[in-house]
Amino acid sequence: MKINKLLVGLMMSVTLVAGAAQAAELSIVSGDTGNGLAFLRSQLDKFEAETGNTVTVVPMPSSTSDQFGQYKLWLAAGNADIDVYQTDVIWAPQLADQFLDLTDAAKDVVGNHFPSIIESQTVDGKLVALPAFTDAPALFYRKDLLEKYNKEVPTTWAEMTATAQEIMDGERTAGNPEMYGFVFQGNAYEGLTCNALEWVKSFGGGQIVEADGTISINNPQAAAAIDMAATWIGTISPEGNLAYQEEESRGVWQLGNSVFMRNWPYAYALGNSDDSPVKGLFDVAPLPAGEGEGAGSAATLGGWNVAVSKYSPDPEEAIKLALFLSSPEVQKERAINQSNLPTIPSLYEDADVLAASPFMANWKAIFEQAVPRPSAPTKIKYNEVSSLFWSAVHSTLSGNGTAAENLEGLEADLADLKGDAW
Amino acid sequence: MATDVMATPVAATGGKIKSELMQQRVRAARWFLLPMLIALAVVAGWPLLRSIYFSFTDASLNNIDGAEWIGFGNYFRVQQLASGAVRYRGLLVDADWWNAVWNTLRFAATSVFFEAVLGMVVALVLNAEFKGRGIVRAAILIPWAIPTIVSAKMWSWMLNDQFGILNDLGLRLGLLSQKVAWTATAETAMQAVLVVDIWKTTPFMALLILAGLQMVPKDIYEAAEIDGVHPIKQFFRITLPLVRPALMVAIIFRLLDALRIFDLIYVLTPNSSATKTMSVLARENLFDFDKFAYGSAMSTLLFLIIAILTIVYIWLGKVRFDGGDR
Amino acid sequence: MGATFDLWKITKTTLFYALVVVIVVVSVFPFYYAILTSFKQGTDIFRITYWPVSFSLENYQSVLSQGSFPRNLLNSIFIASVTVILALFLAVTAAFALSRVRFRGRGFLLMVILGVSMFPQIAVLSGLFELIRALGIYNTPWALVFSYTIFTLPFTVWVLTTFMRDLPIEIEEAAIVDGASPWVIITKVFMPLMWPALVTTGLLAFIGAWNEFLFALTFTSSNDTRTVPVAIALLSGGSQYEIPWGIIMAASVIVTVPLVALVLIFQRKIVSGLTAGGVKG
Amino acid sequence: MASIELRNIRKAFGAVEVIKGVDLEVRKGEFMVFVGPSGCGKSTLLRLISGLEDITSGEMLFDGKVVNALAPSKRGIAMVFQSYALYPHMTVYENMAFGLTLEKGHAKEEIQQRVERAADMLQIRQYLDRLPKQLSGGQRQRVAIGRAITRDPKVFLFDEPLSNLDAALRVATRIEIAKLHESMDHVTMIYVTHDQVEAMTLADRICVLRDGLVEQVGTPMELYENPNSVFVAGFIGSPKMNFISGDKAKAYNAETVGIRGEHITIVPDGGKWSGTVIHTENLGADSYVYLEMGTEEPVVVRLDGANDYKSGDTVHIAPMEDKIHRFDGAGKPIR
Repeated sequence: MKINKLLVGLMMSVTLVAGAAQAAELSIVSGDTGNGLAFLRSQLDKFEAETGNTVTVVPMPSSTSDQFGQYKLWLAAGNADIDVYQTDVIWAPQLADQFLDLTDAAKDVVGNHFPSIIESQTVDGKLVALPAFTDAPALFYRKDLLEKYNKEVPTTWAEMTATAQEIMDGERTAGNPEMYGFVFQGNAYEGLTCNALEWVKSFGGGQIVEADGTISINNPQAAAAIDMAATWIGTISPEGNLAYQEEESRGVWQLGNSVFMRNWPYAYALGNSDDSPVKGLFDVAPLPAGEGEGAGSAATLGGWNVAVSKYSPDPEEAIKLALFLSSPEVQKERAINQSNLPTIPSLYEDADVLAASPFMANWKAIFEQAVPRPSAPTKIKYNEVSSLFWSAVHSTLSGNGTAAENLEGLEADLADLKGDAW
Repeated sequence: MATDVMATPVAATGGKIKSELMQQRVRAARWFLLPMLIALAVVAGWPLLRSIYFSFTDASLNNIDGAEWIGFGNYFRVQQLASGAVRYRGLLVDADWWNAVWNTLRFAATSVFFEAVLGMVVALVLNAEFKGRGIVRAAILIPWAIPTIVSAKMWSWMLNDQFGILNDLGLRLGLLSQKVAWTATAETAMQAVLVVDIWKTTPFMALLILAGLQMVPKDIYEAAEIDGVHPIKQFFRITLPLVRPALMVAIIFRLLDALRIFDLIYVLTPNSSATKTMSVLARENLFDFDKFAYGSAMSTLLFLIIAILTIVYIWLGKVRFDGGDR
Repeated sequence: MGATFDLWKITKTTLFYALVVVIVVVSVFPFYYAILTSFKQGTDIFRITYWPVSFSLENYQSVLSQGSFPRNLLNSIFIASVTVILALFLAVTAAFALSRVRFRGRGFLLMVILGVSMFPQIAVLSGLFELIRALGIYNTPWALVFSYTIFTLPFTVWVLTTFMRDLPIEIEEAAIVDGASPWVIITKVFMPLMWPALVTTGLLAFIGAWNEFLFALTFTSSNDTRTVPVAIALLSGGSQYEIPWGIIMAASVIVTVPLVALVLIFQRKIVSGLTAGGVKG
Repeated sequence: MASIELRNIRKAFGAVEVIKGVDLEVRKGEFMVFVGPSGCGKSTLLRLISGLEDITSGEMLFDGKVVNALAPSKRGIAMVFQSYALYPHMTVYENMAFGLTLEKGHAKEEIQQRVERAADMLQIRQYLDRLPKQLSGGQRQRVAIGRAITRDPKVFLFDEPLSNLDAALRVATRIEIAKLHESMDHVTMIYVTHDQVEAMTLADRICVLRDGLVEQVGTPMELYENPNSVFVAGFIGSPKMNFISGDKAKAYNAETVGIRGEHITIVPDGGKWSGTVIHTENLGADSYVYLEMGTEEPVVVRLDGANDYKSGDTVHIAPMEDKIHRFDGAGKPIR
């Protein structure tokens, strides 16, 4: 089997890629999980068949923070064992020095992708990584409950709060003491940065640090947004929400114990799995908007990319692999198989994609409101900025000070961190 | 011992005449120690010195080789602002760091204290004769045998506010009036971490204390019994002093572990400032934030703090560690 | 008087057994709950039960088929065993030198060895990584054997030194008079006396190496060289944010059972090993 | 067979000098006993001879050859320890054969022969397959001695070998050792004890040590009859010699006079001294009477057979004048 594959590969490399270097042995590191890993492997098999190279997958724990630490260490030590890295959308500026510039290699295809995503992966004119898929959260809501209480899908946070409260009270009286109105990701971690950025942005409170590097977070709209979120804790959201990451929120939601949830598309497929109590009872909508000037729905931009290590012994083949993984073919497969959002606009109208993942039609609208985290302007200091931000928000949510107080402190800390320039 | 001079290990005692025996033994000792020392020097000494070195540089993970010497800047420096105001920067005036130091000390002191006390209780129980002692002894060792990363996950599952069994149990037994988000709130996060750590390491402590207990001759208790010494007095007057050496060494190793605590907190409550310890903060700076040198300074300071505490402990507890002469 | 005394005695016995029961329940319950969870499937996992309601081995099947878990188990066994054997070998000889031969700086040396256990593992990570790459053992079991020495060796040296210090001096002197060299004293006289101690320290070191996560994650980069704790961390659900509790619990049970078995087999030795310090002639 | 000569041997542990310049000759085939109170340095001296402890200064010669730095195993010695120091994990046979197996050039048969011969001498042949823990204390001590015999040493060293045994066994083993010495008269034996009875009964010559110095060396009878100091006089003999100072001593032109209990008779009246009975001990064959007569310790009188003196009786006693030892202010005898 293996020999067979090798032979085929060799033939291919001779016939198809005539003139190219000899078959390379590449490895790609990936924090992908379960099915995702299997999918990656299936795509790599195709790549192997096409190019004659062999590709090994080095799986990593799914914790992005674990991955980031390892990658940094490996790259710092000039690890030549890994050629291609799968990177989170926010890592590009922090790891830019260690990755190859893909501008030339990708000049023919960059135009196919959403410009905002390409922009997020470009650091000082250098294209650090190619997008593999994107991600944006949405408001999950219970169709059945909204219907029962005769409510519209909320478009503002205030509406959502009111609706959540009413349905929660109603359901509790009706005999489900476990019922809550809204669950989100409130643990002190990167996920809270995403959530809070959405609130702030939807209230017209800026993006923490603006594209030009100015620290904008200390403003009344941002404070209003976070104060509003603080009122949820212990009312429509459980106290424990302060420790929730994605899975904990999904746990509550999927048991049917919450009216609304803020989560990523993965929860859509799982919520509709056969043993799910909420199967077929929910739908998704763009996250609600805030109030005040510049208010509107906002969704934090997520997603994953592929980058090539500058220590790769075989950069040319490695770049080919990166291009392959971001190609429309693979992205289409990914959208069908994995429900991952493509980074190529045309795929959202693709019949096959919509047939397999009908909800994607909804997400295009969500994606259009996507807001990037301030990783580009803050460069290598992004993680610390994010940590300071989520700490300030978490304090506010926990009742340690008002948003205004905490944001004022945050501004000072950020200014300190920024120094002369990011 | 009826010998007139305390028996001493046969060894060179600084005499002028180096006997063949002493020479042979000292030579053998040298060869015996060499492989271990080489192993330790390579595996620990070198990385350790590098860390200490980096703490005096401006190294970053992106630029390790280009690190430049900046002296004590990572620890303390004075910054003159454009406005003329003076600011103090560096690890020694970093509030987060001292918060982590405080967390670590609090954690170490509390956990080791409870582990010692509970370990003593468990050891006393296991030292008593009763049916099924073997099974009980095996049962208490289970927590100790479970990998930390696994037990951390297990407990984070049990401590979960919605589908955690502890809340459910507490509600059913009427101990709790509502579900508590153990790892979420600042007040309970540390308690949660402590509970898990104590649960996990008490067996280890109990085992070492049990070993000490079993060395206490039975007739001492019989004599005390006849003299009508109250059991509580027996414990403080007889048991505790006799178990003390074993207890002290057990505490040393636990203390070292507790002061470096990392994985449990990293899995259970990674970002809560109420539980962030020195190791967790050092990791964050070393890898997550681009402050390799600053993180190295934290590691170095952590090392110093542990070293000082250990020395103080050894000194206060009069722990014999140099081999004694018996 | 007699009646109250009996009452007191009965209360005392009852309280004692109650204490025993509490200790056992507290110790075992989390493990029991993990086993319970590992038999559950899908949304059932989020429902609290105290007794087994469903019984499905699916989680176990997926653990053993996902990635290369059996291979990781073997890796762990190999690495932990080699680490322990190496540490014990180095520690026994070193402990002899430290406990039985008096030389200048002995106390200092013991302190230095203890000092090694004071340095946070996080801090030596990058230095060790470079070293391991320089030695060319990156991504091999030897990288882990090598790096685990940092925590197994100080521990084994210290504990064995304590044990050896307690061996009666006259037995050694008898051997010296019999013409035994230090090496013969260690191998022929001390080791047979110390084997309970060796088992105890060996087991403690084994568990340390078996449970280690950070080094194992950093110094390996393929499924075939990874160890079990890393493999557990790599276990994953269908998608990025999904945490497969059932599978993780199943894996945890699989990983813990050998250790529990090991502890059960050696538990008598563990206790007697620690008490056998005073070997009487 | 070896003679041992110590020349100005000193031993210090750190700043503490334990042996302060010992000159001593142990003759070939001699049974020498080191005796003295706790802390006198007798065990240290034995360990210096064994080579387990190295000497700080001075010279040690075996058969005229300097062995200052020679390893114990090359000195041709064997040692019997107070705690027996048997290897707990080896059978009696293995214990006894261990030394020989470590020496090169002994065939298996030869080792077996030598072990069995030693076992026969000590009547422990039936225990050869047992482990030490399966033996009684006395049997263990015999094994320890057997282990020493097997090595066929030139010098036999005993470090308080009987002090862990009960009284009856102690006597029996003492006789055993005495017999051993007789049957191995070519072997030099050095024996350390704090029990002067063992010293008197076993020794060819006794070396009394005090504070790291030799107080007196001589045959048991020499020491008994002509002690070189108050210390030796008080140490050798049982019951302890009575010392009387003050006016009664002045009468003899001495600072202190010493007289053994067996050299005092009780006379009806007109005795030299008198005192009040404070205690009597009847041992059957003989008996002791303790008298209060103004001395530091009560004066003991040894009588043949039983007696019926009661506490409170006043008795007159007469020392045998030729058995009186006179000592000067420095504790040295006046002759």
